[in-house]
Amino acid sequence: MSSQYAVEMINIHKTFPGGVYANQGVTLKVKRGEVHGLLGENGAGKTTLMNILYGLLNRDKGEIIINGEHVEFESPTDAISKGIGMVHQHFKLIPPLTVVENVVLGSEPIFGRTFGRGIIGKIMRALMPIDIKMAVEKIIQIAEENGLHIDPYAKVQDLSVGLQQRIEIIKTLYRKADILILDEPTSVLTPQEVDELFETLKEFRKAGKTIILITHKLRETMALCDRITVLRDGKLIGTVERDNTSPEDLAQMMVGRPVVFMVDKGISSPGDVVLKVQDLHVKDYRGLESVKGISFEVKAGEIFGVAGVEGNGQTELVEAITGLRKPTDGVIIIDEVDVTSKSPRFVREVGMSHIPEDRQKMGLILAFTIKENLILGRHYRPPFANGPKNMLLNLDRINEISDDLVSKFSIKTSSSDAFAETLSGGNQQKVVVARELAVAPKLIVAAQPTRGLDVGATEFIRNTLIKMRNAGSAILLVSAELDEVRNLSDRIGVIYDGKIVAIRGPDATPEELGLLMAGHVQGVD
Amino acid sequence: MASKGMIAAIVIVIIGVAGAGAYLIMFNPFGPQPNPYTVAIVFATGGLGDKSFNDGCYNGAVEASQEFGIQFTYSEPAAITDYEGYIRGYAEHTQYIEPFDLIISVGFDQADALMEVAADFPDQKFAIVDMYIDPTNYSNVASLLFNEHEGSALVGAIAGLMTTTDSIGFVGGMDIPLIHKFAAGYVWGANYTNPGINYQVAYTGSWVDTAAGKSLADGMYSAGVDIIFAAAGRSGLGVFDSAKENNATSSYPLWVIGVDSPQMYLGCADPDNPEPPTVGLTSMLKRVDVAVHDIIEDVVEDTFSGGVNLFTLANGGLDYEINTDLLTLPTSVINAVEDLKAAIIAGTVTVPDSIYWS
Amino acid sequence: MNASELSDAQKSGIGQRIENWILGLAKKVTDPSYRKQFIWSFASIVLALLVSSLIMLIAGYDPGLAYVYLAIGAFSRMDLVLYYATPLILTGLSVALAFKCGLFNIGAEGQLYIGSMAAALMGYLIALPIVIHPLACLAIGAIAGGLWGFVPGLLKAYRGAHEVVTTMMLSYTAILLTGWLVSSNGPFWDGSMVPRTPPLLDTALLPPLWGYSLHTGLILSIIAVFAVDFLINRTVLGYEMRAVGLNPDAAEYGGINSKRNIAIAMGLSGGLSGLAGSEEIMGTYGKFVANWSPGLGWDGITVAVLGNNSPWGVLAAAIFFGGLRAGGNTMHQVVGVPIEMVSVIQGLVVLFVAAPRIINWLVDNGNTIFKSMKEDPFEPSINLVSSILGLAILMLGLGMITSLYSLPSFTWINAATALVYVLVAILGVMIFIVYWSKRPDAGWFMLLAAVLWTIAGVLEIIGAGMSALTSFILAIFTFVLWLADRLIGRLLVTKKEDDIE
Amino acid sequence: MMQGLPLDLIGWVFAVTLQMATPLVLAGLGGMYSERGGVVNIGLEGMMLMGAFTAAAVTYYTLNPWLGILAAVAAGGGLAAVHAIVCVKFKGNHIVSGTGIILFGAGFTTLMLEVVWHRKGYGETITNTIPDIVIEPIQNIPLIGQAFGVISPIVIFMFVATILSWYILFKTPFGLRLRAAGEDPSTLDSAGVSVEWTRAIGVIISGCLAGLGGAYLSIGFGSAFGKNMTDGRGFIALAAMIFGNWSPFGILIAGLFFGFLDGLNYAIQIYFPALLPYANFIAMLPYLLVVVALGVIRRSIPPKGIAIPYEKERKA
Repeated sequence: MSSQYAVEMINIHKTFPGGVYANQGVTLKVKRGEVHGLLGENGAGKTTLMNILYGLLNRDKGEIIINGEHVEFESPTDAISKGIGMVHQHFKLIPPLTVVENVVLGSEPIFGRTFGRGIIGKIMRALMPIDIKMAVEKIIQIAEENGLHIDPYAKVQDLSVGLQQRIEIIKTLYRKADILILDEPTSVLTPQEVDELFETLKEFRKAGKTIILITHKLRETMALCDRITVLRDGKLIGTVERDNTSPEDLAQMMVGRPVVFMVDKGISSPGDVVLKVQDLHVKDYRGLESVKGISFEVKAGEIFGVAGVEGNGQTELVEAITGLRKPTDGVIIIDEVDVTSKSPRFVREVGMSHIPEDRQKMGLILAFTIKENLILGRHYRPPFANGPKNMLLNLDRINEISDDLVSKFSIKTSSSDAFAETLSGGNQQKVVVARELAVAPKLIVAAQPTRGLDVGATEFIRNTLIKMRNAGSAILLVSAELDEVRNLSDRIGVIYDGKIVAIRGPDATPEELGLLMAGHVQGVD
Repeated sequence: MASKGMIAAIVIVIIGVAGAGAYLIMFNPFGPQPNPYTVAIVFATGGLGDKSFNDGCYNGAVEASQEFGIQFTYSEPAAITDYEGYIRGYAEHTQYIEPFDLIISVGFDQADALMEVAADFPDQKFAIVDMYIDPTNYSNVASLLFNEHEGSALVGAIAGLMTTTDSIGFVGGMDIPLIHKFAAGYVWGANYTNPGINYQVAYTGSWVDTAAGKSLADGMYSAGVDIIFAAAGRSGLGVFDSAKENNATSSYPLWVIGVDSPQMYLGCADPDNPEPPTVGLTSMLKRVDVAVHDIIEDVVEDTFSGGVNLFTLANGGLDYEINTDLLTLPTSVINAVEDLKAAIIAGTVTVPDSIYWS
Repeated sequence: MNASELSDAQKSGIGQRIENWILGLAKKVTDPSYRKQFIWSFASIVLALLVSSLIMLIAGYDPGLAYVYLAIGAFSRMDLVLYYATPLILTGLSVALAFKCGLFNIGAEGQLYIGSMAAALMGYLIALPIVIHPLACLAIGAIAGGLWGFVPGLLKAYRGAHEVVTTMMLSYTAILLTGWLVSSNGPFWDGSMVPRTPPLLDTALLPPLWGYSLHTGLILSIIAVFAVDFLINRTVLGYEMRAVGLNPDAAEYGGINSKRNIAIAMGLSGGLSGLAGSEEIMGTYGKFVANWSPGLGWDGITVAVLGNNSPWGVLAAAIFFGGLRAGGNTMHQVVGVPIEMVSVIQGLVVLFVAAPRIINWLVDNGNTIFKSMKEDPFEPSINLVSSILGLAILMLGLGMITSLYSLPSFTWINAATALVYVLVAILGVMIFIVYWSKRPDAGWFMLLAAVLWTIAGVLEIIGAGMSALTSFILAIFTFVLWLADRLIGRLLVTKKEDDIE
Repeated sequence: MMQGLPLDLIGWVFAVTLQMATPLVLAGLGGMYSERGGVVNIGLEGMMLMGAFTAAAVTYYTLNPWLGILAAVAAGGGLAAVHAIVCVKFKGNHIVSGTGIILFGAGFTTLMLEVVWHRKGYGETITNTIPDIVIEPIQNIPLIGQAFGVISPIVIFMFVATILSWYILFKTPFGLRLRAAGEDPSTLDSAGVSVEWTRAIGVIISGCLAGLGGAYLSIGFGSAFGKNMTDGRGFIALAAMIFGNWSPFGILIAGLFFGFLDGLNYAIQIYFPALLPYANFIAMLPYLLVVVALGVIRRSIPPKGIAIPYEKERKA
């Protein structure tokens, strides 16, 4: 143990196929037993750097030293054997499997002993029965020691997001990790759950574990971290002691310029009711009721924000309003037209536009060109279609309009004939936004509109939304980013367990909203 | 990337062209050459290996080639659409200086293709096995036809006499009229020597599925049948397998009757070194080999004429197999069958050629 | 094309439109990605032919002669090539269209049978005037095939029944059903020895086009290529189908009824197969014969995947297959190579097409080897020579096995020798891979090969004793290469140490 | 003309069911290993042919059917390894590769058939086929005596393989990893297990089992290799796998069901001659039944990550 550092990553370079620089000469040194914050905007290369450390990605250049020892990680197995564990932002869990199965995957305990080394031993190990009982005992023991209670036999798909994160942490502990990497662990948690998590992490620190926390949230960094490394655009900006810095300094390091936290959106002037939702009940894909009687209204010219921890029914609510999922009960009225249980096309015809939460899964067809993506949803009617019964595509008009949109929304691409998958995340989202907002919709349903975008794109999209509001559109904004909801919305509805538990004005404090999001409903209604 | 691919492509082209060029200079395969072959055969789809029909033609050609010192070539089309291409290819004698003396089409389904080509090459001699082509329009085509039902009647008669359970079976390849001819003669023959005999008829639905043939035969044997006539191409080989296996546990002997070629040896434990005992009782011999041999002989001796060459019991084109090395049938049975044969040849009895029961 | 040209095009009518279309096509052809696709396809064919020649060597045929006649057969009989391609274009389009909508229509064969049966019935039962009659037959065939595809489409869309199972089962159903309909017990039998319908009326036949077998169906097939291209790229329906195929969630989100599109796509796909069947019956057979199709529907899958599911790719692939068939017939007839060789070549082409990265891998590694040869000629040369030796070992190993075929009887020595040959052949491949990709741990493979060749040589002396000399020479050669490799390694290590000091 | 006891009839139908189901179940189980791991394997037909041919050839040369079986397993696995290299290593399109495997398998075996036996279309009869096991006590039990009294070891292995597959898939580390590779390869990757190897091994096992299924046709149940002797069974096996919902016992049941339909078809032909004119028509009905059943009963849910090549170096 020659070095005081648990992790040293020196001069790491990484370029993705296609020439995207993710890391350029990044150096990260993490002391043993500290909580080290890795701070940066989305797309700054934090996750890539950690994936390299975890052996998921190969680096192009640079050295990695773990506990003073030079290492070459071929795969996560090597990293795990050196005591590194990682909790990914998108959980690496397999929904149809049980908690135990997910935890032991890759390092399964087996009955009996195996003989033979090398390949024979490997084969033997792979074919002995898994000792599920032992694994369960161990999981329960880990859970009790760390206060992470969980039912080992439950299927992951039946568990809440918070519990799923718990499984991820148990997974790393199960593998006896003493260097823990957590990638954006708080984005799916309520403020209270965040506090619990931080308590757990502090316990870990006391127990001598090293923790690397990837985040773009200054508050968390300041609350928990001992030292902080800031990345921007794949480059190292600097490493600072928490006690020698301030949120403002960190923000400037992160973004490269002073950040205005509030958007100046002006005063709203609400008009007629555009969206009316009454006593809505929706079941999720498993058949469990996840929207349990929601009622609210959105007026023209206002932004109604839905705040809440993910998995409390927002997805199903949005799907029901946009026609993607049939509600079991309740009424949805858009612009005085009953759209309950109608097809997405019908709802769109009424004047709804939808920015979906997952642009790659829903908003875009990645193997389509930008042009083709820009007409999705309105491809079947003029001006995009012509000929008898509008059966043909009007390619000339499509070219014109899409070129126009590309320049208007400053989508960075070589041509509108390029495939959507060649675009960066921000430009992909711009394509979605351009398409959805180009037609002056009466109602805009925007779900997580800025997720995973860099600062520029985020600002652009937020400003566009406000512009639309001022132009008289009604906007339903669903976001997991509390700050975003607070900054943009004229009214905020807090959703918890499938119900709107409270509606507040934009001046509500984060603390109050946080409590509401956690289901602590005091003096409401 | 594209340029890299380009370079690779160019290199590959150069290597390919150089190789081909070197090869051409060394061997000079182009240009018409003398035709070493006298006869060309276009086999039926399914090709060689059925151990009966196509193989019989092949054997006939081999015999003729040895006897008359000629050579023959052949092709095995994969589909009906290929027939015309092959026949025409031989008729045009591509790459050869001299034409073929005779082109033989094997199988009923080649008729259409053969007629097309025969009309275009009136000087080329053709023969077709198993199909009638009108000689008034196509005087250059000889049709080699068989009265399969007559031969089937003989083996049916043997089956009728040899059965111990009074129950016989027939396994056909496909439920088609040609196979009905076999079935009809067989059942008629069995009824002739053993009136009121029980019979079962089934089809594998495939010419190549030995497993289906075997399963079907298993079923018949377990239902009390003790003699099965298998006219199912390669599927029929499964019947032999079944008989061999079931014979080991059966209280009475089980038999198979082969088809087209002598197949009794297939009933031996090791068909490549046939030794008794065998489960092959006899075989219905459709002497396509004789037919092919004779037509080649006609060509060699310049006595070829178009029109129908009908092969019957009378002229030895059909028969039943006797292989005393493997199995000796009782004299009474042989006598009865010979009597029937004489009667059919004399025309005193007529064998039906399509299903007459049910 | 600049803006003013574009507006001109809009002003003046159809002529300009066609010109625009041609310009667009030219742009597509010169597009680098298309060019890359072309190079990949070409390289796949060349590689497949190389591997095939290896297999021909094992089987004891002369690959050179075979390829010469393959080429002669294909190029001298273009009519035959197109004749074989005619139905394949349609079945290929059928499978490709379903693929475009994310569906795997494995039952094109059945749709083909049903379509051809319907067309045949229309052709001989109903008398219609010339021109109208063939059109009516084609229409009814397409509709029948379309229905046969539409049903699995409906089941997939509304019941979630996997289309691979349903189309395949319906395919067997169709073959057996049509077989029964024309059997001697069925209603449409012509009374002959063959299970078939009476011949079609002359008015219903497709007139011949060129050569003796090519018929007007070819024109129809090519029209179908244009039509499918138009459908996929220029119509709302095509747009929706592609959207459903590429991302059903996004399609749903965009207001596209994916169920409807799935059903329609399967119906259209079935219709194209039905058309293929009708065309064959009306142009070639003149009557419906039970089991007439030589697997046109199955080949349609191969054609579609080889053509990358694009209509023009399907056209090219179908013609390529037609060429292989026609050339293969000549090859079989003249050289005596069994017609199955064509199937082997097709299989290998498709395998190489499946993974363009194989070609990338070969090219990239070759490039690095040649490039580094400039800097330091010794080590890359060893790699190059070793790679080539690996291939030689592979070929010799496989070739040696053939020498055992002719041996009269089985002995354990010979079996062991055969096993060693197989192992050595596998090792040859591995040596090639290892050296071609310049893996650092390559040396031991060479040593192992040397040992195996020695064992093979000894076994040959004990056993048949025919080709022992070759084995020993190869053993020595591989051993020397191993030594050279080790030596370089040693040299490099010492050199590095020198540098450090 | 009804002959034999109905019991015998049913017993024989059971026997046929087993015989016809064995290659289907073995190949279907094979397909399951591949698809559970996320690799579509429509090349089963080619691998079965390869197995059938190799088994016959090796048995022919060595006179030892067990060596033949081993070789068949190796050959099927070898062809599957090609599929694995194309699909897993080089991220090729699974269906394209599978199509190539089928074409190659069919062509290559027919070609080599001629080389080995110097004949066309059909090889020499193999005299040393896998001997059936005779179990005296079972033989006399009605109904099942015919099916299980004299039974091929491969048929027994079919049942063993089903149970073993269930055990491997759901009880062992390898099975867990394989399922993970099929559902969500990135999770498996981050758990430190090589997705490529896991998938490749799944594909190779699939080829081994398909090869064994083919060997049953040529030296287990039958006694020679003929060209295209699998006669489309690889595709039916694929259907059985989907019909059985990618689970071992489901595949066993589906395979037995398909085998039973064959048996029923033969039984009707033999025992109900009055229906003989409708033989083809009746043979068609089972296939139609499967379509109806699929339409009515349940939807097929394949593993989520199927047919998607796993690219490690993708920007998260």
